[in-house]
Amino acid sequence: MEIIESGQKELLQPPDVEEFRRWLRENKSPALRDKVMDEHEAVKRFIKDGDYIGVELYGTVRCPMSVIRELVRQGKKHLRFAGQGLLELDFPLAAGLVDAMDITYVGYEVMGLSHILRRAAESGRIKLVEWSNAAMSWRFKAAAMGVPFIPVRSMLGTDTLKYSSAKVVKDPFTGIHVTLLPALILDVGIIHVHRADKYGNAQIDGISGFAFEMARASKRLIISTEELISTEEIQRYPERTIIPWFLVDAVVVAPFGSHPGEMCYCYERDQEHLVEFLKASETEETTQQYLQKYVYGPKNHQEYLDLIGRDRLEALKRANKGR
Amino acid sequence: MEIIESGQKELLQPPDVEEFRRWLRENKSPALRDKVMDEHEAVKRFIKDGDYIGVELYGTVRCPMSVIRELVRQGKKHLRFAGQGLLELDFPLAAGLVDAMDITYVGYEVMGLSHILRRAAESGRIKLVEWSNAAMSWRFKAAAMGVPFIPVRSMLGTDTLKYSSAKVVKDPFTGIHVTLLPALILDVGIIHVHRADKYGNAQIDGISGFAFEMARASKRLIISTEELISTEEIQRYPERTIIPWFLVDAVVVAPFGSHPGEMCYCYERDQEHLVEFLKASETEETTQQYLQKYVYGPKNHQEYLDLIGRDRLEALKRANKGR
Amino acid sequence: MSTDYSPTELMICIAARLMKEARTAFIGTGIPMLAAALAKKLYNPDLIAIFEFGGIGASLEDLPRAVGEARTFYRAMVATGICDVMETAQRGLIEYGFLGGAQIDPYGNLNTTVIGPHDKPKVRLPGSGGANDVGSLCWRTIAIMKHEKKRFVEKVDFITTPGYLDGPGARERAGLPAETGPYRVVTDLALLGYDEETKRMMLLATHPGVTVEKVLENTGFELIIPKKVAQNEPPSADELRVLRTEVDPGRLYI
Amino acid sequence: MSTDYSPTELMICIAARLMKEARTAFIGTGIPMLAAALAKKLYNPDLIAIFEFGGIGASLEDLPRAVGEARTFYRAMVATGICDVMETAQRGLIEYGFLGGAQIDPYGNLNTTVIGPHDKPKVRLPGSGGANDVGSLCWRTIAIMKHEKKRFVEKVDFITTPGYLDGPGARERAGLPAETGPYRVVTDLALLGYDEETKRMMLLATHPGVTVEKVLENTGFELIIPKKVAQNEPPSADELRVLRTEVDPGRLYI
Repeated sequence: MEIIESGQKELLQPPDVEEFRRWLRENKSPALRDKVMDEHEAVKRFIKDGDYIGVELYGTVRCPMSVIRELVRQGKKHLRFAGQGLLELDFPLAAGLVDAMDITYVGYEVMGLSHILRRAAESGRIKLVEWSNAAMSWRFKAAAMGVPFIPVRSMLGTDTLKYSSAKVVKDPFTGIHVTLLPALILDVGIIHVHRADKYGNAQIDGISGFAFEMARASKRLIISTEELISTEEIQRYPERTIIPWFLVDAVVVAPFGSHPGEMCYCYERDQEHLVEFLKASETEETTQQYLQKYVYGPKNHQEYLDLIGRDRLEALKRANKGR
Repeated sequence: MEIIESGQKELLQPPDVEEFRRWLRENKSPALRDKVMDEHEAVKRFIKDGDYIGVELYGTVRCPMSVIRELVRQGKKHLRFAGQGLLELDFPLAAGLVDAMDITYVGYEVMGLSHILRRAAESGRIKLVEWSNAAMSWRFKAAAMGVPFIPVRSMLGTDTLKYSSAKVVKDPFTGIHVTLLPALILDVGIIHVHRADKYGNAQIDGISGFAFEMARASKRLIISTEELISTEEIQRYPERTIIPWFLVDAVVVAPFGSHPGEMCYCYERDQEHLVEFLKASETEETTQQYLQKYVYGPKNHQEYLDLIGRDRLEALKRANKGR
Repeated sequence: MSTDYSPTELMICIAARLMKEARTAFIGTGIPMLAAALAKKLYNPDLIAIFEFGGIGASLEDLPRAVGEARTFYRAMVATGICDVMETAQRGLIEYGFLGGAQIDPYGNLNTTVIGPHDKPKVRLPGSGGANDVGSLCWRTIAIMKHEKKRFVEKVDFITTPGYLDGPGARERAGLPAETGPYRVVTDLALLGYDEETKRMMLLATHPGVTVEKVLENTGFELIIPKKVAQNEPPSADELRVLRTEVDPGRLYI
Repeated sequence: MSTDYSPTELMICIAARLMKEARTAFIGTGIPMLAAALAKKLYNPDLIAIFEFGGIGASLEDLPRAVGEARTFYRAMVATGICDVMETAQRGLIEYGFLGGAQIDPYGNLNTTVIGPHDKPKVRLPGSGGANDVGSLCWRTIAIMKHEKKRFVEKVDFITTPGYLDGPGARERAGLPAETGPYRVVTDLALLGYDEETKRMMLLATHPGVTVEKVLENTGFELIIPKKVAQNEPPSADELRVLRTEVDPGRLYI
């Protein structure tokens, strides 16, 4: 298999599956420990300056916002991110905490571009390596499989490939060209779920995005959950456990944890708040004011929810139509 | 990526993902058609002489036996099989319908070897290509992904690899050697599930073996199901649909379809019948007598169940402890 | 027929008509969503809408606000994940894909990454998202674009998503699945396609009141003009009624 | 201590004692299942039993009859599929794996495929099953074997599952994960391990009443005999009681 083409950008995180194996062996324990802790402790213990972080979400859906706000509050520095997201990337970018991203999409769909990404990228402040959405999920899948790469038929022939760190080879079985995507092993993964038990066994309702793959691609894994349930309930429907306890380091109970995003079958997104944020994000100054008010101001998730207001949150819940 | 080693056995089924794409485009329809039919019609319409067939199961669990008995009854010839199984492979082997297998395991765990496989292999009547269990599932996974191969870290250094059609290459990212498994695209997949609607949307309780991957690796797909449920029920829990309708060609309603195997949360395996079969399988003559009595004799699944007897089946149900 | 409609409404109707025979379509937020919902209601109830993060076969009775939210799988038969959906496309089971972009070139290559050089861009756009995958893996892609000279350019600043790359055979040579590629472009001025031989963009039909000259004036590259250019029908009364009262009664998008 | 026990019961107890510190173990049908259940009850309640077709963390309060049946995930926290389980092993999260075989060689390579040539075998065995994967991907493997000269051979007819292949460094050179490989062999005569330097099999301890000579007589290759060979304790009264009354009260396996 000769190499036909190599993306010219550096690998932000090496796909070293041997090191991943050793790390997991030395640091992960399958013991049934109670891992429930608040977001302050979770971020303090499991996120370090310089970490490469992944956040699982799609659009404004199932975003682990309570953990992200705490990450910004604690000012973890020189972070690198798997770049697929909205506020959960814009907040750390705006706070100046991000050095580089493997980017696929940072923006607001029909609501427009990310002003914060624009300022960061156009000033040359951050390093960006390009990928597609599927490519990023497939890179997690490769890491989850424990192999250094995965072959796909995307990105071929484009600048997306040229500005990535993928490689193109000739398949030795059929002779077609395929893209080899390097595994993406995260220092920390952050995922918000519908429910979990105290050990970290987690269930997700509706679509599951790339939660399955990302959980398995993470060295350290922080789960935030709308609801804490009993282990008996987990054991009754073991086929619903999408993230098993032995992958999880922290379980943060965070009702309305996705706010201002939504949670399917639970509550709608807070469109008004999103518009307020997007407006604020237009200038550096108003962005910092927003962060001051909603991120640095409240000292934890409960204070944030108090600031948003119970009535408003209940209204978002009522607006949802359930199954 | 230079090729370090190539398994010396031929590919029984080429991993031609381009042909797979074209075939699916021309032959598969996502239209919502009622696909409920009996096993006679399903086998007649969707299995042809010479086909490469996969059967999803593990041990005596969730085996699509009603479809397999019909396949033997109709005497489809020159078949090739993905070889992981017990009775569902032994029946066609004993009936002389199988030319070749990609084999990983044909046997009865603690109950012993397959006498039927022994006679077929030791006489040189069938061609066998070697793989591991995970390798076979990963080959389905590659086909399900629509890529010609998948890299893994199994089979390296062994005769299992030497007598397979896998290849070993040097990973261009880390330099380690990895096995490339060719995608395994099935002409026909056969899967037994707990419940499905008339379009073929299927749910499985408990562990799911390699159903997800095999369903997606199949050109034609026959589902047999313990129970037919409404599409409304499917729509209520769309995250439980492990096999979506657009992959499915036939839905065969087959209560106790796994007999003499078991169905988790439903009924236990029929140990007595298994022992009867294993005893019979010891000689060619008694094997044919068994087939005569239990396969060729009853003209359909209902007659087979009548032969086994309602009381016995109900006892297997009562023996199961549910969730 | 009605003359009281917006350019967006017209684009939705044109896109919906392209879905008359479609079996499966990859749907993004905005116009594609409305076009799919309209097509399902008027022309093609069997159309299967697929959303990249896992929703397959949603009713689209309520318009989703985003590609991952609950309405993308409300009353759907499958709620899965992005890998499964993208692999379904990679296996060739998704027929149509919708795309947008800041720039498009004569071969249908699209840019949603940067205006200017990659490392010091004039405008940093969101990036590929699922666009590159949709453009690589679906059989036919339909681009929805504002028709402006600065958007229809001879060479895009960055090929985010593959069209026909640099011409006939280029996709296959690059390793992309055979027989795939750009199919139509729906703009606020016209419906465009691609010349079979050269794989370059070709005018198919202009919108009501739009001349070929106007299309040419707003296109920054040499556009193939066939001998016979059709006229698109304006939205019918039926289309507008269903669009306004059933597809988007809350006027979320129109 | 008890003298009234079967060779199988002794093997189960020896294997269970090896699980005292184990966190995760890949379990096959038969002796490994009983050993894991016994270890969980007596020594190591936190031991996580993993079954290849998807059961993770079963209680093992009811003995499974097969690797895929409901008792492999009865009261488990996870019921997934074979790919997920094998990938968990590939990522290095499964510590111990149990293996059996018709033949084993001094490097712990195992044969469960054929006796005789592959294409015209004297005996066709079941094939690899999950054995090759377990032997490739787990950190440490424990083989459970009947101790016979025809089974302990200098060269197996077919390497189904990798041990140390042909010696030190061979696994790594082949591409297998670093620091993995055979750890112990439990037979009806003895407990064996591997010499760290040569990676060849080494006697560690003989069973009650078994001499070193008897082990050598039943081994078809040159076995390393260290200066000090320990004696295995027979099953304790506690072990036998729990094994017989709690682990396998129905005497399915013992």
